[in-house]
Amino acid sequence: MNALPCTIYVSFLGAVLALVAGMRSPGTARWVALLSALLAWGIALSAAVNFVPGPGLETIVNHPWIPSMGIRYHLAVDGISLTLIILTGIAATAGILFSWNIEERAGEFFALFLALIGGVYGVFLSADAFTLFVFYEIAIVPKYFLIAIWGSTNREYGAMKLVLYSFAGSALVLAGLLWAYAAAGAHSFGLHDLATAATHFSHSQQLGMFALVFLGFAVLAGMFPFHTWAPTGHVAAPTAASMLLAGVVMKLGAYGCLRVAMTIFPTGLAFWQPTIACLAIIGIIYAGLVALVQDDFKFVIGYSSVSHMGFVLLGLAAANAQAVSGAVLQMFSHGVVAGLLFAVVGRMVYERTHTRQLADLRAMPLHRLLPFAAAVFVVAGLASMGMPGFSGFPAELTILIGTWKTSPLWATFAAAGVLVAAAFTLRVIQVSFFGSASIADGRKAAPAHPLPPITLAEKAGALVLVASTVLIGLKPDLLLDWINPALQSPLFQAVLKGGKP
Amino acid sequence: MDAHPYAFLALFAAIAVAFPVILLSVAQLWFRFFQPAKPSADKGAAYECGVTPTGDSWIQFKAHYYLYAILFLIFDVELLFLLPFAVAFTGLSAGALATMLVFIFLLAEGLVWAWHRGHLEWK
Amino acid sequence: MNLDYAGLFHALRPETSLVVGALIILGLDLSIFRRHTPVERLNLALWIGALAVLAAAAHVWFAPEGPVFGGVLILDKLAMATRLGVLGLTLLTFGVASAAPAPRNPAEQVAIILFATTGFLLMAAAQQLLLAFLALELASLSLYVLAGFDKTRPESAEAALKYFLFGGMAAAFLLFGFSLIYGLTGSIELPQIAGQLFHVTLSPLLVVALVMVLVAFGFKAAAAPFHLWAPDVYEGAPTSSAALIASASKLAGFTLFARLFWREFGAVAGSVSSAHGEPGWLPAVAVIAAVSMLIGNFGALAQSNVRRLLAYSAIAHAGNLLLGVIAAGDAGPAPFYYYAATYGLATVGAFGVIAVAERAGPCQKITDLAGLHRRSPLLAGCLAVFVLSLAGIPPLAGFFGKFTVFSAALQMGGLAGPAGWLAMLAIALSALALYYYLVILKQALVAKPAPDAAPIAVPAIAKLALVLAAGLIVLFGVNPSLLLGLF
Amino acid sequence: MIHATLHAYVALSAALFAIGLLGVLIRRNTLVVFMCLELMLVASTLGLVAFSRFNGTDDGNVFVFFILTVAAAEVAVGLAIIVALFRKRQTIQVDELNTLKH
Repeated sequence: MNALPCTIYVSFLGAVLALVAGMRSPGTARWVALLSALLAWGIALSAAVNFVPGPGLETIVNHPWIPSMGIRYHLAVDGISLTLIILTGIAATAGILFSWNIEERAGEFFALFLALIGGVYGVFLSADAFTLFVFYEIAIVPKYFLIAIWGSTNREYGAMKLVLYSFAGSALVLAGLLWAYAAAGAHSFGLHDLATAATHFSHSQQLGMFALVFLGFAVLAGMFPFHTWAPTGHVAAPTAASMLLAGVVMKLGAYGCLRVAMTIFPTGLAFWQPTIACLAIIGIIYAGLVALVQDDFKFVIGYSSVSHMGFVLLGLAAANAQAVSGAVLQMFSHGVVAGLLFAVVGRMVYERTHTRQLADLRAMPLHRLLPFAAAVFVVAGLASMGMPGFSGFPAELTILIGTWKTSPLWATFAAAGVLVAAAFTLRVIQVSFFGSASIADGRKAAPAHPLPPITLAEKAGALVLVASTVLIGLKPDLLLDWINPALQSPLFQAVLKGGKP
Repeated sequence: MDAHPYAFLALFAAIAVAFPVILLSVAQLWFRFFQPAKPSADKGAAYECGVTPTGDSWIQFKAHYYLYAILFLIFDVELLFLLPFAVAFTGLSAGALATMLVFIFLLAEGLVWAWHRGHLEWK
Repeated sequence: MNLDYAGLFHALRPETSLVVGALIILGLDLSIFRRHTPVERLNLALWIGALAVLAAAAHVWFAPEGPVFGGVLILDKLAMATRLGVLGLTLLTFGVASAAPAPRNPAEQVAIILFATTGFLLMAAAQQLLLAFLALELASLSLYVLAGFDKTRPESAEAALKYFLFGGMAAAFLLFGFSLIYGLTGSIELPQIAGQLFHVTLSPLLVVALVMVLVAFGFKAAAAPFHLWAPDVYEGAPTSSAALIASASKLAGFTLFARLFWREFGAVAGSVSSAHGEPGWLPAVAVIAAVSMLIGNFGALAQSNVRRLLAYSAIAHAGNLLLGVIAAGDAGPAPFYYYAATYGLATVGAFGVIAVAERAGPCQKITDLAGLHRRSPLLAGCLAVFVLSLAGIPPLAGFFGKFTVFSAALQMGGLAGPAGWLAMLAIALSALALYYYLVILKQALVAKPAPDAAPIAVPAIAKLALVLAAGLIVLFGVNPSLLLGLF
Repeated sequence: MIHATLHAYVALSAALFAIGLLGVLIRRNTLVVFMCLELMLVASTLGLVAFSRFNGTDDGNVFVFFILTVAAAEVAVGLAIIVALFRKRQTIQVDELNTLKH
């Protein structure tokens, strides 16, 4: 168990090494990055193997950091964070495999990539609000450079917008946390201590603090109407970065909402619950409809991940054991699936055809040119539609059932959202891969030269992701057996009780 | 009655004022009636011992002297501290003496520095 | 009071070593080295100056605590910490100066930097109006000269004149305030004044005095609305001078500010912790802080010149520092000291990068930094550290500085009073500030270099100074207790 | 001899200060601005002397000594800067100093 913090240190160390190696050759940097990502993932898996699910956080490291302010370097793990740590390992490894073709400033690319990953591991492991916040912000800044330097369309705008949104969100979080810390007598930033102190806060204080912290994290989770950074950012980002964005970084937001906002201020949750659920549902349906009419392949995926994150937020808002566990499952599922979708669009298709316009793509029979890509994309599409047998199915089903328990109305709307998701996914599959060349009305016809074949690295990355989505789709209990006990901890019990409307 | 002992001062003052006033007014009258003004270029020219002047008489003088002004100022102000020091000299402790010596040393050092930098030579 | 000259000399050893160092520099430069090239003379002067600063630091470290010379000076923890910080920043400024092209008379530059530092050291410990005024003037006069030191550029002289006029006005305000305070209390020793003011109420004359002193410090700290000189001076002055003005003088100035107002006017502080605070100087400072944050941040958004951008960000940071001074009443000086010291580190570093970049061409516009990552990866990396620290990104020191100041302000009564609202405003504006900091980094790290841009060679000393500054920022950010432990 | 009250002295010094400040703000010739700065210093000097007299303590008088010195040093530095600027720009009008954009 005690090895888990090494995921953080390995990633940061790998970042430094990759930077140094990049000065010699891109190849070395790649291998360094891949090895450190694999090592971190391996550490996480080995920790998962002998992980004993139980209620409450299991402290790993806990020693004073800034004694004069009662700040401790406190790392702990429970089923929920372990789930997301595994997800991070998967996404990081796949992301590096899919950015194998990066030649320009490769060392810096992988250094920033691994720094981001290290920050993410840190957030999922922190049990102290200050520690969590520090890692959270460490994960923000690399995104700007990843997108602005290696991104594609309109990258500087997308990067700036994304980072400013995230930083504004984290400013809200900071404001809320500092307010709570001061109101609690400025003794400790430990999540547990804050939660205990928060029980003495006045009702209005709880509402205000919850609003600040939850909104701050929800911005990063892509909650409507603060989601607009997500599509532009995803589109602008290089493949690996958008895989991380959709796969892991948006989860940071959702995780923060759950781990910090909801557990510390359950009363606030009880008050804001309907608002959040309403926004979540709007997000699901609105983003789905927008995705239905996009012409840019990547925008479709971008909006789809906003829509899927809406399910996560809805599950959190429903705030009963089943919905929340479903939300966590959905975080995992969407992380894998979105990564897969972005990998196909950004790396397999765009890097070869150099277009993302659906109109152009429909003109070229991609299912014949890139059969592997087509197969993978179909799998990913089915998974994200929530087809049984893939991870999306148990996740969204659990969320819907759980939400029904809280409010049948919400569940109904969300179900409508599932249909929309199915619609735009099928459309994009059909148009992009199975459009026949006959409709080539003067558009960019099928490329004369055969497209370069799918590389080994891409195949490996795709297989990792497909395997995990299928595995969880067939056996969701693997994760649920970790998640559900974690929800028995006093903190979450408070949430689930306070969450009852 | 005997005059105030200082009355003659007032008398002198009155004469001292009156004398130039009278002369100037007489000159004014003379100028008014017998010598109307006939200005000309030669008359208006600056007097250069008979030589015809060249260039503008409003030339700029070099500002080098301002260094002297500054140095003088500094050493002038030094007096401000030296005087009380000299007055209270007999009653001063060794520490006060040392402090004062440091002060004088710093000033002297400044002078030496300016001297070596050649700020005292008129260029 | 019995005048203990031995104790005085003993306590003034740091200042003495600085002055002696300066004299040695001047003497050697006039006698032995007058035939050498300016670069050699500059390096020699810098080395001697560095030795003097190190000697001073050693003296500061081993100095005994307590009042000196009948309470004219007070050597407490704040004084010691500030003195160490100032000396460190001066060392880094030497590094910046070594990177900049050597001026016509380098020895004088280093000597004047040392004199300014002497002034800072005295400011850090002054506990008497007269000494405070003299220290402030020693520092300010030296800084005026430094601002105008580059005789080849008219901008430099112009910056010096503007700085001088504003600074002179500030000095006059300060003096008038002091004279009124002396008239009101009959003493110029801070403790006695505090004792006197403890009985009096807020009389009109006292209000005038407070306003005068406040205005003066507003000028010195470049807090809005008294900030007008800052952008011009940062733009026009030689880089090393700008670095010193932006870092060490800020630190010493804010220490003096806090000491003066809390030790002297503590009784008439008023309160900003509740919605209907009592009148006093705290509300006034709060207003100045808010205005500075707003003007600084929004002004910085409009800048295309990197130095002016740094100047406006300095105004914004001055606002945060004033917030720290406000909070110092309850939380002690540690938060704003940490903020000022780490801010100084980052600023000196940023100016150091600019100074090195200027060796390969002008570095005024932000676009002059374009493609820095190609021209010198080291510079680009260091600049990223400094700028991100200014922006307040963990794990860099700037983040924890903001964090501790804001939390200290929020502990003055939560959101019940102006202090809390001010902290919230500052947090919101720091999110805005990230934009213009990223604009700099976008040029340095993302943009392609101009076709004619040559690679930049970083001199060894400058490299050392920059890496040292960056390392310290990371170190203090990861382990803030290193600085907080000084208190 | 005349016995002026403390208020008279304070009023006078305040007036001098105000005049100096006004001059600094409205005059355009650097040298005049400069003199007005000195006037502001002198104003506070007068205040200090008066207070010292009426408080019966000597601190004010001592303060004045140092103020005079500082003023002299300020003159030195200020003149040097003005001369240096004049050599570059051939003007000492404040509103012509616009190399640095605002």
